[in-house]
Amino acid sequence: MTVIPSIKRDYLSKLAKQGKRADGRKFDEFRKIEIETGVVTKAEGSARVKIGNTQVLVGIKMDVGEPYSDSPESGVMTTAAELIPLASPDFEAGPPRENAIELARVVDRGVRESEVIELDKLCIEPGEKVWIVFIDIHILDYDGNLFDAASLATLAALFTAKVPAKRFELGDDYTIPLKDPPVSCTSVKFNDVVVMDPSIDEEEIADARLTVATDKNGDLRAMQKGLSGSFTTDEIRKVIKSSLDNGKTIREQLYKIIGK
Amino acid sequence: MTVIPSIKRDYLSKLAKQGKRADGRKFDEFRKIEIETGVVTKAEGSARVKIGNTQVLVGIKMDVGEPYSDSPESGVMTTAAELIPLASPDFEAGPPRENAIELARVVDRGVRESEVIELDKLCIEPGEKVWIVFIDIHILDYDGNLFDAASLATLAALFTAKVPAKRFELGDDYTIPLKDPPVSCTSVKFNDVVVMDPSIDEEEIADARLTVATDKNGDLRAMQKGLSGSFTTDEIRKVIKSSLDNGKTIREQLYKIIGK
Amino acid sequence: MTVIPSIKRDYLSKLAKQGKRADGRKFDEFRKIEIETGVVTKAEGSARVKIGNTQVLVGIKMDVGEPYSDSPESGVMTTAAELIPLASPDFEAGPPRENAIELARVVDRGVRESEVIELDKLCIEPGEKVWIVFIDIHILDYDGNLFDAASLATLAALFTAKVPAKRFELGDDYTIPLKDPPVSCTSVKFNDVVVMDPSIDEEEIADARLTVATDKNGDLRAMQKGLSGSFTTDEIRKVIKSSLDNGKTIREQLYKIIGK
Amino acid sequence: MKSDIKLIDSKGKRLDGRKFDELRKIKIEAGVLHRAEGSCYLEWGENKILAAVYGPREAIPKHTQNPLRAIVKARYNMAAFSVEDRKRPGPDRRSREISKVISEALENIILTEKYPRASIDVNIEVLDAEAGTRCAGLTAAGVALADAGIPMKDIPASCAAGKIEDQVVLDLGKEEDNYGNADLPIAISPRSGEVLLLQMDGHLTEDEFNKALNLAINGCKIVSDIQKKALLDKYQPALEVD
Amino acid sequence: MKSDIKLIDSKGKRLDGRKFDELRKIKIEAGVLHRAEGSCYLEWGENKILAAVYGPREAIPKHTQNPLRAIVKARYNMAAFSVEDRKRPGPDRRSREISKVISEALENIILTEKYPRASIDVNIEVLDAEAGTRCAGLTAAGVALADAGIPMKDIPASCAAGKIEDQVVLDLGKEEDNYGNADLPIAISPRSGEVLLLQMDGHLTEDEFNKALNLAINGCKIVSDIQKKALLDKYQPALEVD
Amino acid sequence: MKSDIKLIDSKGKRLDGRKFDELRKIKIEAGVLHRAEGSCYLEWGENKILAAVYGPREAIPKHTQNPLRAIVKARYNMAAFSVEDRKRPGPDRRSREISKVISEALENIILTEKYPRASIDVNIEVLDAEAGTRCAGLTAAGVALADAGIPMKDIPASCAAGKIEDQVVLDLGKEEDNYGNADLPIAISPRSGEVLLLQMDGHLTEDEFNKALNLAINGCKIVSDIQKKALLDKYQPALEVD
Repeated sequence: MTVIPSIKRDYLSKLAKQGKRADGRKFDEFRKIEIETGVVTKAEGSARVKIGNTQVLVGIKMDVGEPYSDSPESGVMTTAAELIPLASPDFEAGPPRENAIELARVVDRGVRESEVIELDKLCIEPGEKVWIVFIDIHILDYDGNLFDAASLATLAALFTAKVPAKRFELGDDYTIPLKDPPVSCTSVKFNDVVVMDPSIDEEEIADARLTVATDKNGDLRAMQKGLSGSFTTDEIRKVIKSSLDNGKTIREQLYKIIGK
Repeated sequence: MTVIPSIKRDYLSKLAKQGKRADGRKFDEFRKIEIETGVVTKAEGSARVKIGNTQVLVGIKMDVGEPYSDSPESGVMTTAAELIPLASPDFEAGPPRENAIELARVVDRGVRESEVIELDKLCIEPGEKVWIVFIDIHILDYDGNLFDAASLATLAALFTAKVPAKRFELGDDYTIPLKDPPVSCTSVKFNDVVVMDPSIDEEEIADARLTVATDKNGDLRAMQKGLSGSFTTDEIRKVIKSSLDNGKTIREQLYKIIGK
Repeated sequence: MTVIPSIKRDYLSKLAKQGKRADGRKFDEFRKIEIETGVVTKAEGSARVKIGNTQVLVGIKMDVGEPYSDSPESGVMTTAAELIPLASPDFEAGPPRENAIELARVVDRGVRESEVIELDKLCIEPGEKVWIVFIDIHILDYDGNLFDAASLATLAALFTAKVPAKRFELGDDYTIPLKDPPVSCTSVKFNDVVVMDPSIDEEEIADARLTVATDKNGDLRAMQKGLSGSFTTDEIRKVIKSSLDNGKTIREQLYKIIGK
Repeated sequence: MKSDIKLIDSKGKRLDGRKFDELRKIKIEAGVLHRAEGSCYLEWGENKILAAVYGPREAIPKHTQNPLRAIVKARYNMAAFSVEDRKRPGPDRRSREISKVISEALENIILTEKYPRASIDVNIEVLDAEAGTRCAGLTAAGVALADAGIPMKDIPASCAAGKIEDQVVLDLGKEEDNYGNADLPIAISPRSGEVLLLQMDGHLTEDEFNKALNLAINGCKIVSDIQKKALLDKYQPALEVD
Repeated sequence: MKSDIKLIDSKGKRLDGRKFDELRKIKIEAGVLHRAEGSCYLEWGENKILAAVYGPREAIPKHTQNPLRAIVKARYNMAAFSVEDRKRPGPDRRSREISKVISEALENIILTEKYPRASIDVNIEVLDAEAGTRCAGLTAAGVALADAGIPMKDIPASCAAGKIEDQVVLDLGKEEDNYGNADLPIAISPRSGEVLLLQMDGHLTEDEFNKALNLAINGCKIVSDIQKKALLDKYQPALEVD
Repeated sequence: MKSDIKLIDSKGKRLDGRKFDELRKIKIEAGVLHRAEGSCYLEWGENKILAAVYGPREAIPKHTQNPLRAIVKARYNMAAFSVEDRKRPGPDRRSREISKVISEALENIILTEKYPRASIDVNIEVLDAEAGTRCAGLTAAGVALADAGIPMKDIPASCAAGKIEDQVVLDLGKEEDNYGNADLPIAISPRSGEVLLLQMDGHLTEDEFNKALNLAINGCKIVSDIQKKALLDKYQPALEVD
């Protein structure tokens, strides 16, 4: 548990009062996003996403297994995240801690609750055999805003993945049946300023965090507030607005990459 | 590992020399016992037992599973105890430690070795499907003598549980087939005095502990000595006598509650 | 992490310059080896090997289980090593650490890669049921050179083990089908001297370690370099030579014990 | 998951007879445990929850201490027998996430700067679980903290709103949670109205979200009244004697 | 478990030919390991057990230290190959309970107050297991402690009695343990006769219990003599030379 | 495992067209990560590997510190999606052994005595795995260490030789690894030619071993040139500006 870095806080707050951020961005502006797909040969699908210097790699693997007894005609999806020590001097080896668990669960819910993967189309034999989709999130370089990088990389990997039917002698490979995905945008609040796509410095001094996933109709599909600070209802509504705006742009970039 | 609280020891020993205990009880007297059953809706059976301020909740869950290969026609029982940090400032979260393991094993043996549950009547298909009985011991408030509270709550929960046959489409629910149970009574020894149903203060200064489970015929069904102190054979015989006496009273109270 | 015991290093290095070792052995000489088989009744096979004061017990257990999906007609072997705290003041209880893992993996590869166990003859029903061979290495007394003691005890245990077919109602017991085994010899290097079969003192000051397993034809079957020191190619070739020599003698002793 | 269950009837009544803005029955009792420094037993519909508070006490291990304030460690745990299919004891990923968001919400409201290097431990045991255990657990934790005399800016109150059959309703029950369209659990500081916890799963238009947020905030205020009454019930007799 | 096996024949002989008050064959050797400060190899029927003692040495981690006395950490462990169906390596609940009761029994008899802050570690490895490993393990531990020169009030000795076919007998063998009616393992301090360890499973009348306890105490005394002989066998030659 | 695959054709070409002494295609880039103090991305055939270095920094926990030198902690890890059948995340026995031998090889070559009590952490992530990941990982680690400015005696280079169809060849590919007769991964200090890492599985005559060792050492030297070029490519532009 570290003492709050008060010098950093003072500096960034002072800038914020002048309407500025340390890297020159506007409060509601994302850093440059790069999306690259098909980066891992062994994976069924993969994508590397950079948001500024943050870099996340997501790989999709699939296997054949049993369905859950309460949904015998549905495929299964599972999401894991590792904050591997490669990505930051502060990440430690070992089983996932709270932060990695929250990250994996937020990405997982973003995909699961919006039914991005049409799991009912991943049934092979009802009650017996279904496809299992493993989403593995690998953080490579941590410079702030893992939630959005991980969730965007997950979507790009899913949309370019192939069901490896041939390897399992189940016919020809085909793309995973997917619905239109929600895009996640994260903001943080410090000293009563709310900024989108926080850098690592902004994250370090943040009081509160809010992630909002929106779909192409401009509807809300998932939200997660984090950290011990609070938001007023006005702030929440504002964050939603700018998440809708940024979500639209990011969606266009994603569509281009995945050829949609 | 704490230094033995010598002031407490001196005080309680002085009282004991005068034939007294701090809460006014006689050496072989139990605190007030309260038994409440059916306290958890989701459980197949449940009971909360209070002995003085000590409070233990036991829930019974059942499932259908495979029998052990060396007893293909027997149901399976398993007992787990958690000393959750809710119940005492000294309990820590995490996997069960020695004390919780000993508690669970002593309660388990008390039920298993006396064949309280007629496991052979919990067979569904020999070698294939049997009922599994999960006994989960949840300590809510720790003020001494967990062994007796946990074992009494286990009996009360078992005797009011229903086999959830309907949920598993195996006919109508019915009560678990049970035999007459042994009742467990625990004593501790400090400074050569032996007292029944120790309070937490008495436990803290205790040199040795002896738990004796007796049945309605006055026979011995299980014993467990604990702690690093020793007992003379005379002391053991005395503890057995007063365990028989107290066991009889507790059994009557249990029978009343479970309508036997 | 201990400071290198420099006094011990100085003493042993000084001796080495005079061509001597602390216990009077020549550089390429093993301590006395004792092999005893059939020491554990419950095991399918067992052997205790002493090399000097080092003592290792290996037990073989077998069970019937499923084959791996990529080799449906092969039995399965698995090797585990425990550096139990009985054997050394420096061994700790708990899950195996790096040293135990390396030991188990080196012994395992020595058996597996040389195909000592004819796993294809341990198939019962292709794809369904095969024999599983469990090799458990128990270190009893640690006085240097566990690799060779563990690997020799493994061979002696395997060669005197019986497949417990009768217990599993699969016919009569028979010996495990085995090929001629490679024998492992370990050397260490300190202050530019290389010695065979290191004592614990020599191990403690060693810079580098090299284990060489050779077969009866004088061929190499496995090698493992350990520790942070380096070897020149000349040193490696010399170690191979003396591993061949010692391997021959040890093989003869093993053959005598197992009646081959 | 789909279902033929009709979650709201033609008269606007929900499965258990509630109106769209009605909470399930809530019962709160403060100070129910002997050893804990503060405690609370809460029933919310079929949910049964115990919360117990220990501390402020020295945080261990030492490296977890914050030299400027107390750390708040909430531990949300489900009893093995609290759900239909027995749950393996010990924390899973879901309970660890809930423990994290509850810890963060409580850290906001406790005057942690009063207790540097200390730990305030909040144990939440779910004994019987239906929908909404995280809101119920956080609500019970608030009462247990007050019962322990931990200084707070306010007593946090929690409640969810959601959407079923395209209607925004308060406090989803079990069937409503399983077959509904969205769930929005929140917690607020009742005095300031600020939002301490917020999660949302499902599908809401911006407009529906605003409705649901308002409904949930109102729900929190009702919950807050019940919390205060429970604390009064415990301390009133003592006050009257004085 | 039921069985048609006749555990005692008409002449009062048990399956392995023993009388009711007869021990299985016991063989004890002290000082068998090089690295350990004290050690013991013991065969008791088909049980084969090694015990090794390390310490007194500084207890680590530090927070386990007792400023007034040494802590005693017995670790009872079964080798994977010591039982018919291979046991997964590492402690299970059974072995952790046995480790606990053995640690407690040894703590009683070691003069722990001589070594504040120290740890005395007793490792018990079951290499071959039949019935009665906890008594055999504790007996071996006693010899290993004496061999290590750890000051003790007495050398603890352990033995079980039990009931088979309604008769009280000494030292149950494997079949007797599986199909018998009761098992009563104890350990005593032979000099004072005090009971250090006692567990009972099964069904005994009060009268049978008293018989069994006496029988087990007698068994412990025989075991105690074998322990002393093993120690003499090791140290006698040295003494004779002096 | 047997196979009908012909690993070398009549003209001495291997499955992927290589000659017996030819490496797979290797591509190395230094300094690819922002947070790490030194990093390297390496492709070797189908292997894709990232290495990142942190430190020297204070070793924690404290009891792992060496008062005379830095400790080197290499962590070799395979991404779950790097192999055909998904690997469970976290270290297994294989990766822990590889981490150990790589740590030892690096410890030899880093001037650890310059940083007493420090830790130098080398993280090796296998993103895409074919045969030879330990050599590829160690090679990438060497570049990342140089990129981090960690003082070393030399940059370690690694490569394997092996035997397929009774011929000694360099740098086994996937099929060659599966169906070949022997594999000999080594690492050397290119300047001194000393062997830092050596493992061998399979079957080699003494003569074949000598051939394979020479071949592998030559391979290491080629790898070493590619490593140096990658570092030059990164630092040359900076140097030219000066």
